[in-house]
Amino acid sequence: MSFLSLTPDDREAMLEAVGVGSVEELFRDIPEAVRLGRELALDPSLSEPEIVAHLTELAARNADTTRELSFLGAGIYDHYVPAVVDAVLARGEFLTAYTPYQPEMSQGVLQAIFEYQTAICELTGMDVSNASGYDGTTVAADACFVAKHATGRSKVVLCETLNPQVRQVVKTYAPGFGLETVEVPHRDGVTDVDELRSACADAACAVFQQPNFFGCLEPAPDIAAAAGEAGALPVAHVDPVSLGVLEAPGAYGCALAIGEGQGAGNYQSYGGPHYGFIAARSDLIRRMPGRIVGETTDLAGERGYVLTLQTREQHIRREKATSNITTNQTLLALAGLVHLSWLGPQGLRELGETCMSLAEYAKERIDLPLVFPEAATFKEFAVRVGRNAQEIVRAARERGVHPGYALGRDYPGLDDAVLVAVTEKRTPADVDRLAAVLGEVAA
Amino acid sequence: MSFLSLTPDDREAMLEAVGVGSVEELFRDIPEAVRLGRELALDPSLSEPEIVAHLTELAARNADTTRELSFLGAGIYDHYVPAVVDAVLARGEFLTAYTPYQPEMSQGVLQAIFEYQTAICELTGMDVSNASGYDGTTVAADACFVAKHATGRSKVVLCETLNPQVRQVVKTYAPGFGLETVEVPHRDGVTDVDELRSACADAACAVFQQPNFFGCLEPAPDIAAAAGEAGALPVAHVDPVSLGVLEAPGAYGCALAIGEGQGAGNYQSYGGPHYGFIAARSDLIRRMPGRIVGETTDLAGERGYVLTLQTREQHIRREKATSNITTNQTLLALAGLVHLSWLGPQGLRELGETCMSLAEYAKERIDLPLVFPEAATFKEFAVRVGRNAQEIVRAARERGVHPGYALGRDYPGLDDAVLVAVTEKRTPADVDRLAAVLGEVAA
Amino acid sequence: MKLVFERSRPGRRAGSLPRYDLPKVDVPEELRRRTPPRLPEVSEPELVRHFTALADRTFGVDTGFYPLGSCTMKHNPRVNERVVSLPGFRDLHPLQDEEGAQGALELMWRLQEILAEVCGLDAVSLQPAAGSQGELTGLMLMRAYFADRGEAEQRRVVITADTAHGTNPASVAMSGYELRKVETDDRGNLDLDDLRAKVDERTAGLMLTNPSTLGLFDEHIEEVAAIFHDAGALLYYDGANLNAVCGISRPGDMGFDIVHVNLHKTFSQPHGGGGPGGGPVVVREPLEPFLPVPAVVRDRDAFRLDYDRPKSIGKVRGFTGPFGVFVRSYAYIRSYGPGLREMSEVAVLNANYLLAKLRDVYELPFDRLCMHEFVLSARKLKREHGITALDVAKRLMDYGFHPPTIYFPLIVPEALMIEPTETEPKETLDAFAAAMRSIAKEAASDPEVVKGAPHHRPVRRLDEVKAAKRAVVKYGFDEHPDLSRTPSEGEALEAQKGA
Amino acid sequence: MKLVFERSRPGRRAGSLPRYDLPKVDVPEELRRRTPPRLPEVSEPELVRHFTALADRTFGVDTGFYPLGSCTMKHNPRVNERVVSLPGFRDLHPLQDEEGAQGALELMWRLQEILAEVCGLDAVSLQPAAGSQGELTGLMLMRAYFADRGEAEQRRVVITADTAHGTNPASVAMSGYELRKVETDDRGNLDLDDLRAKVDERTAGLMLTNPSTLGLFDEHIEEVAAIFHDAGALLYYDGANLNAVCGISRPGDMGFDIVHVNLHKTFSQPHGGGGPGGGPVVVREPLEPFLPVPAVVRDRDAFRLDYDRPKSIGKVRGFTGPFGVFVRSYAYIRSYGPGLREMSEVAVLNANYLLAKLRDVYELPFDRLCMHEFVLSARKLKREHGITALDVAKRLMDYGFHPPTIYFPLIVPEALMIEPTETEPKETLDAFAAAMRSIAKEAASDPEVVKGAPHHRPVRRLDEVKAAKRAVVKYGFDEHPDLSRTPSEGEALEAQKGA
Ligand SMILES: Cc1ncc(COP(=O)(O)O)c(C=O)c1O
Ligand SMILES: Cc1ncc(COP(=O)(O)O)c(C=O)c1O
Repeated sequence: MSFLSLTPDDREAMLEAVGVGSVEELFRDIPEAVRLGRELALDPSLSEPEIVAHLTELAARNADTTRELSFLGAGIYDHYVPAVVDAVLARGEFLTAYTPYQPEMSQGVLQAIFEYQTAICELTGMDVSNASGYDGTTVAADACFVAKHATGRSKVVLCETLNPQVRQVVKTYAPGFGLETVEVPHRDGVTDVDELRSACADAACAVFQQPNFFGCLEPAPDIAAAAGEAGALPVAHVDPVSLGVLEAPGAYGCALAIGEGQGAGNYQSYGGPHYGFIAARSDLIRRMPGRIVGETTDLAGERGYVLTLQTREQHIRREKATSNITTNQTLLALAGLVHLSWLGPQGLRELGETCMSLAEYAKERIDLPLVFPEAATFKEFAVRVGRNAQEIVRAARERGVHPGYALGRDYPGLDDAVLVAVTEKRTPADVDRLAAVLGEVAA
Repeated sequence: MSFLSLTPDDREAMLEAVGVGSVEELFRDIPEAVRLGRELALDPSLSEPEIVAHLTELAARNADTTRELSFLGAGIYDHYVPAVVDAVLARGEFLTAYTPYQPEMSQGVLQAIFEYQTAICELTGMDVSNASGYDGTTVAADACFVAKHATGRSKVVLCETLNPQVRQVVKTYAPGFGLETVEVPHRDGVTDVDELRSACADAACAVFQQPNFFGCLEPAPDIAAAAGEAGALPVAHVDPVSLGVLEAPGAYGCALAIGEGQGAGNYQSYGGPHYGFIAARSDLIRRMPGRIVGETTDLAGERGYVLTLQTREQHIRREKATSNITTNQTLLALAGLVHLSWLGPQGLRELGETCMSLAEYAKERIDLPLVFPEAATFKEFAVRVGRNAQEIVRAARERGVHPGYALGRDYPGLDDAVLVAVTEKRTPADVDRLAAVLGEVAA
Repeated sequence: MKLVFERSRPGRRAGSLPRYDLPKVDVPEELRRRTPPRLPEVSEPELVRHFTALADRTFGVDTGFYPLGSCTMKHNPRVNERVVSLPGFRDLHPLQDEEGAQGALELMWRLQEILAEVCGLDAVSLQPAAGSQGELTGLMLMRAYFADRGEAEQRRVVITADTAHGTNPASVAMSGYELRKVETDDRGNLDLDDLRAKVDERTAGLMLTNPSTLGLFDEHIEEVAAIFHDAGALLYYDGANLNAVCGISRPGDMGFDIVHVNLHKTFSQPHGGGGPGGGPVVVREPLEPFLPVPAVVRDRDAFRLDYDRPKSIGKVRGFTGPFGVFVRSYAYIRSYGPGLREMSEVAVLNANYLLAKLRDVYELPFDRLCMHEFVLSARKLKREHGITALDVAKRLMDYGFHPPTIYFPLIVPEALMIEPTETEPKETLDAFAAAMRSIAKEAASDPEVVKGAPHHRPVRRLDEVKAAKRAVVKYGFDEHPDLSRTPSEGEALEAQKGA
Repeated sequence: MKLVFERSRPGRRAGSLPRYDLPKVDVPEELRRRTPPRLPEVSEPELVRHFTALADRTFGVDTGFYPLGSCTMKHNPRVNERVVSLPGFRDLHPLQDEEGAQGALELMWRLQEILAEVCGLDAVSLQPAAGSQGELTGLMLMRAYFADRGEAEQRRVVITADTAHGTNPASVAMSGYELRKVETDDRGNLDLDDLRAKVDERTAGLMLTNPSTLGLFDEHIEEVAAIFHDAGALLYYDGANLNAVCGISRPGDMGFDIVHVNLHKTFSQPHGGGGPGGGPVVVREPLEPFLPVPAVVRDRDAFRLDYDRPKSIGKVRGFTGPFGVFVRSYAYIRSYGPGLREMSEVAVLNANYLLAKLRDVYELPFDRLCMHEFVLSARKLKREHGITALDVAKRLMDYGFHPPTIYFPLIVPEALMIEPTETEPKETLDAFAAAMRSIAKEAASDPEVVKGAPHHRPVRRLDEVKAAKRAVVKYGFDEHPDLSRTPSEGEALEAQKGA
């Protein structure tokens, strides 16, 4: 199968117009020595029905959450994606447009991004959001880069309760960005504010997560205050789905709010593509990475939208840009906007409440000790399963239930801990089944 | 969940504007005695995720052709539906438009229907097609009605090899239409032309199927000639998928060509919605049932499309209309147009060839006697399984293969016969598996 | 824009198919296709662009307000499209064994139960493919019922209202009945005197829409029912306007014996540019034996198809009806639950509000509260400014609205039949009212702009007379005529558009 | 048109969620949200209309020709959207046990094998989220490689071409390297003398696009590679233009050591209005130990994630990368198979044909055959008629085309960078050429119409200067400013648009 549109006659006429005798000749500038000179060693072309059959066969070898009752979370969640999200994303105009460099051709997507920015600012209590970052990890690196330039400092403080992958990505970026990272350990599942305060001396920023990786609620206002007092920018890594019930980072003094958008509007999709969001206080606007859409007017005074503040960006500013990002995650961010508009403020609050209630119910029903019994949680919590958690996971999966993420890989002391996540798609009966299975396998 | 858009404030303001005190009052013209006066006894409202969960649970209790290797056909076929078909049908403009009464609002769907009509005429070799009928059964009744008025005769001849459901529908319609039906038996799986010729004396039309219900190729040109000689209109009920390799009914003298469109662009969908097509020679144009789109020009001389020849139709002609049809199957016919455009003439021919080759391969591989060994077939054929075919089907299904349709329900003499259908989605390996399973269960 | 056939170039193609390594089989010479059909030869990129462009030239409910009276152009929830494409529904063969189709059968059975409750009747067949096929089926049921009682020869007449939709008389004729029409009285109800005069022992039944196509509930429906039942006749309910009365008043309780439901109106099957639809029939118990086969029945916990109905009229369509339509409508009804009542209430509130905003500028032939729709007349505009209902409709396009149904029902001159549905927000109703009022002003101040409308659509007003005279109903390839050379013959027809 | 926030009304909603009968849990007082976020309150009907209207105001490849140079705006096959939404892919959690994700892991492994073959290199990481993240990753790999050899302190410089895309220098800066630029010679190749002068023992490597952003293949690529390799440095290939050379010439064979592939360009992941993308990096064997973790590896018949890579740079993104993008690109490549070569051939043929039709009216700075794209200059139009590349771009909109990339690459004044891609039919190329020629005529005959363009889009030319000065980057609800009161400040910027 191919997607070419030229007929044999077309090709001939076109070669003639170009003035060459063959397609081969079009490549005459390529030195002989670097030509391939053989066919690519790839499997033969498949027809469309064969493509579908082959990919269906591959897909069937994955235990997805429609086939297995799953309590996996740890950053990616099986929240319900409304049908309108799929419908909007299937519109070919959105699907097949490029970044809206030519605003008169792209008012729709520009307005959608402007709306997305507004929604993110509303959720987080911030003044400016970009059009999206790659995911919830890279926006953390971005935020640190912003903080470095804003404060002139190069140390970044990462809470140990921050998603391990987020920390890893920041550390990978750090050398190039000229950053050093330090980590603040947790105490009973939440960040020790005093330790954080002292780590923040000379730091550009402190990045914490709310709810944190263990699902626990951090003393976020205290963390923000402690960082701020030390002159470090407080950066909150937040779950958008929680922001109907949890306070907005902007309301307790954060300079930046970032996060993984997946839970709001994106499928799990084995980890991507999703969108990361990054929003900031207005004083940081000219340090923001990536695309930002702004309002303006046209020749006739009518309202319109354009990419703006482009002097921050690589295509104008090149090596002096605030970031190298160009392709971002617009379509996924659009999904986020549609999902959030579908929920509205009331729906978002209900969603948070339902998750909390279900999690609390699960804590009660599961007859295993909590790892952090003191902490309040949102939709996720860790339990001790008595022995190696990976074995427990395997045993539970044999009974048709995936109980959650085995924390041992990231937290060596927690080899016997499973991080259990619920979403509104899990019913109390599902939780009962989890409890029963855990009762069997962790007994 | 509801899809209402009024806020409580709106409702109040609107009631005031209407001048009533309550919603209740809006219904004051309804006599008290015929009011319901209680809540409807329906299950409580479900939220969107619950709707999906509930319907998913129902769907999971169906053995569809993605889960069971199936050779069911008998009028509905598991042909591949190209992804572009889904993409086009998902466009909200097509999905949510009404019949294009106001052409300036609906040029897109009007042009699509005009293109569909052209495609059907090309396939069948006819001069005029309507915008679609309900399905492959009702178009047969329509065709008989056309024939009655065109010939002034009231007898219709149905071949016994015509799909039993089609015959049943014609017979159900017949009393109201003022028609009597007679059936012509088959001999060795195909229509006996001599018997047909004599049955056609005084008949308005003769309806035959090509390939017929048994999958056999009828001597269609001879049938058409025999009917024509007797003054009866030859009506061919054809499989659109076959018309890349089989001759067009128009080329051998048929007055009308009808058929079930499902195989070209529609999913099986447990029997509907699909589209029926009906096309005719130009002399029958003013007797055609249903919508027809015609070309015209606008005020400025530009080309455009409108519903035309409306004086045939119920909304203008009322009890004198050629049919009572209004809502038809436009969206499904659009799917047909997209599918046929995706195939093109070359693809349609290849599709037919592939089906024929696979069917022939299946005949060879299956070690059971053919019911009609003499007849040439297209994509379907009947085999004798030695005992009650329904039991064989059950036994084969237990081994994961649905071998086809048990013919006994429709043809009492064929209690031990299974009608096996292949499409391009079945591979030679699938056929091997069928042969193996039939070998086991019919041994 | 170009036809897909005009984009065709020899040798291009979009589709690809598996090619198995099997011998080619020849079609017998005399049956073999000689000239290939001239289907379009296009690549997938062009195919997608072509149909995207056609969609862009099509106005749907998704595009904007579509108050086409009698058509119930409500929002079509996207979740219904999601569930209908579950493979368990979409890829299910209709001849699958019942044991392998329990989910599908249960869904149909549940939908039947729901429709019986909503209609206040006893038994359901989901088989008919649309409203008009439901009508025909209903009339066949009538006939079978009377035949069973030995009254088939006697009862030859079916009565309809003069406001009836065109399908009603057409169905009567197609089912072999004689048609008789009853007039409308000055409150918009059936004229009882006229009715009494026309009902007799030859009467098989009545076909009625209630609320009527005027959007008015017949205030004497009990008397009407009594007249027919007293004469031994049956009442048929054209369910096109059921959206007005769900959970409020049930056809069965009004006295109707046979009902068809338009799933594509009341229960939100998308109209698809002209279909598909679904026209289940719902009947009182004595009519049940005559329903089409197979029936979907429940035996304890299992569901099955019952073909053993000796009195059945037979089949009106293949299999058990348009199943995909049932999935959508079932999902829709389950979303509302008993809240269907609120759905109808808001439909009626929206209509009355819009009526209140328009009644001082357009004539209201029957001065009552309306139900889910209402009919205005542009007679005054025509008399005073030469602006017809057609002109108003075309001009509405320039304001971004789909026009209402026009020239229907036939008893209202220059009729504008407006059905907003319950899913519209107040702002849209306000904007539409403003447009209608503005057009009424334009009729006086600038009639030419109204007569020349539309001005902002992809085409100007189209010549329907020319289309009918020339009857170019397919592309002619090299011999395709150039109609721009034919002089204009009359533009748009002032005839029913909509419903 | 209205913002979705401007459609909001208190109390309206679209979404509904299950409500379980469980006790409500309180958020601790000090963490509880005080003011709810002002998300839109809209019904589903409005939501659908709103986003339908936004889509209608967006031009995509599905709408028409989109020759945005360097962006490879090819057709996006619909079958890819079908397979990516299979639940086995779409609903798979990234932390699912490897045993429960074998299909996903196999797909990634196969894609890795394919990319290695297409690039002529040895090892792949699919993790980077886009081209620019691929660049950054590649530079991190360079650094890790040299650090491993003890040369990290010594090799501080990365060289780019003066034609380089802005991401190249930005990536260099973000990875902590010093940037040095090499000039282009008069045939559009790297200037070898300049290059030799700039490469020394401090050089870590080169970043190059080949064919370059001028659409020209560097005729001295072997010498270029030798210069770097002789200096102990590495070569990085910016894969943005890989669409020109698939199956024809492989970066590895050209001498490159690290490559990023833009799956959203060459392999048809739809651009989505700005993303998502995929930027896998492909490297020569000595660089493999440094690739991000986890690696997708095959052990006999099973696939697994390997975290045990002690020399790895770490992670650049969550999990294993944008999996949905891999599904689409994998399907795309399997559609072509070895026919990828034909894909590139036709891309180059289409570009050369279009160039042949335009070269007499627009200036061609480097007179050679082009590869998959070419760059013209509107300098003459500007000089003679005051018509800039920006004006040409805006005027093209009125002809129904998306403009090409303009003002890039920077070394060509008034650059028009045109990439038709292989999926366009000849008719479209002809129509576009006719439009470009017509605009060149208009520049002389009617320059005002060109300067005032676009005339037929939903908005006229937009004031980008005002947007930047006022920086209104979110809706302000009751305090939203009215920018129509601010005087115009400069309209559109003559700066890079596209690529
Ligand atoms: C009042 C009335 N009756 C009957 C019908 C026929 O229904 P259908 O279009 O489903 O055949 C319609 C609508 O078209 C109608 O409005
Ligand atoms: C030459 C070139 N290099 C790099 C990039 C960056 O790629 P991406 O947009 O995937 O980050 C682009 C396109 O944007 C490009 O055209």
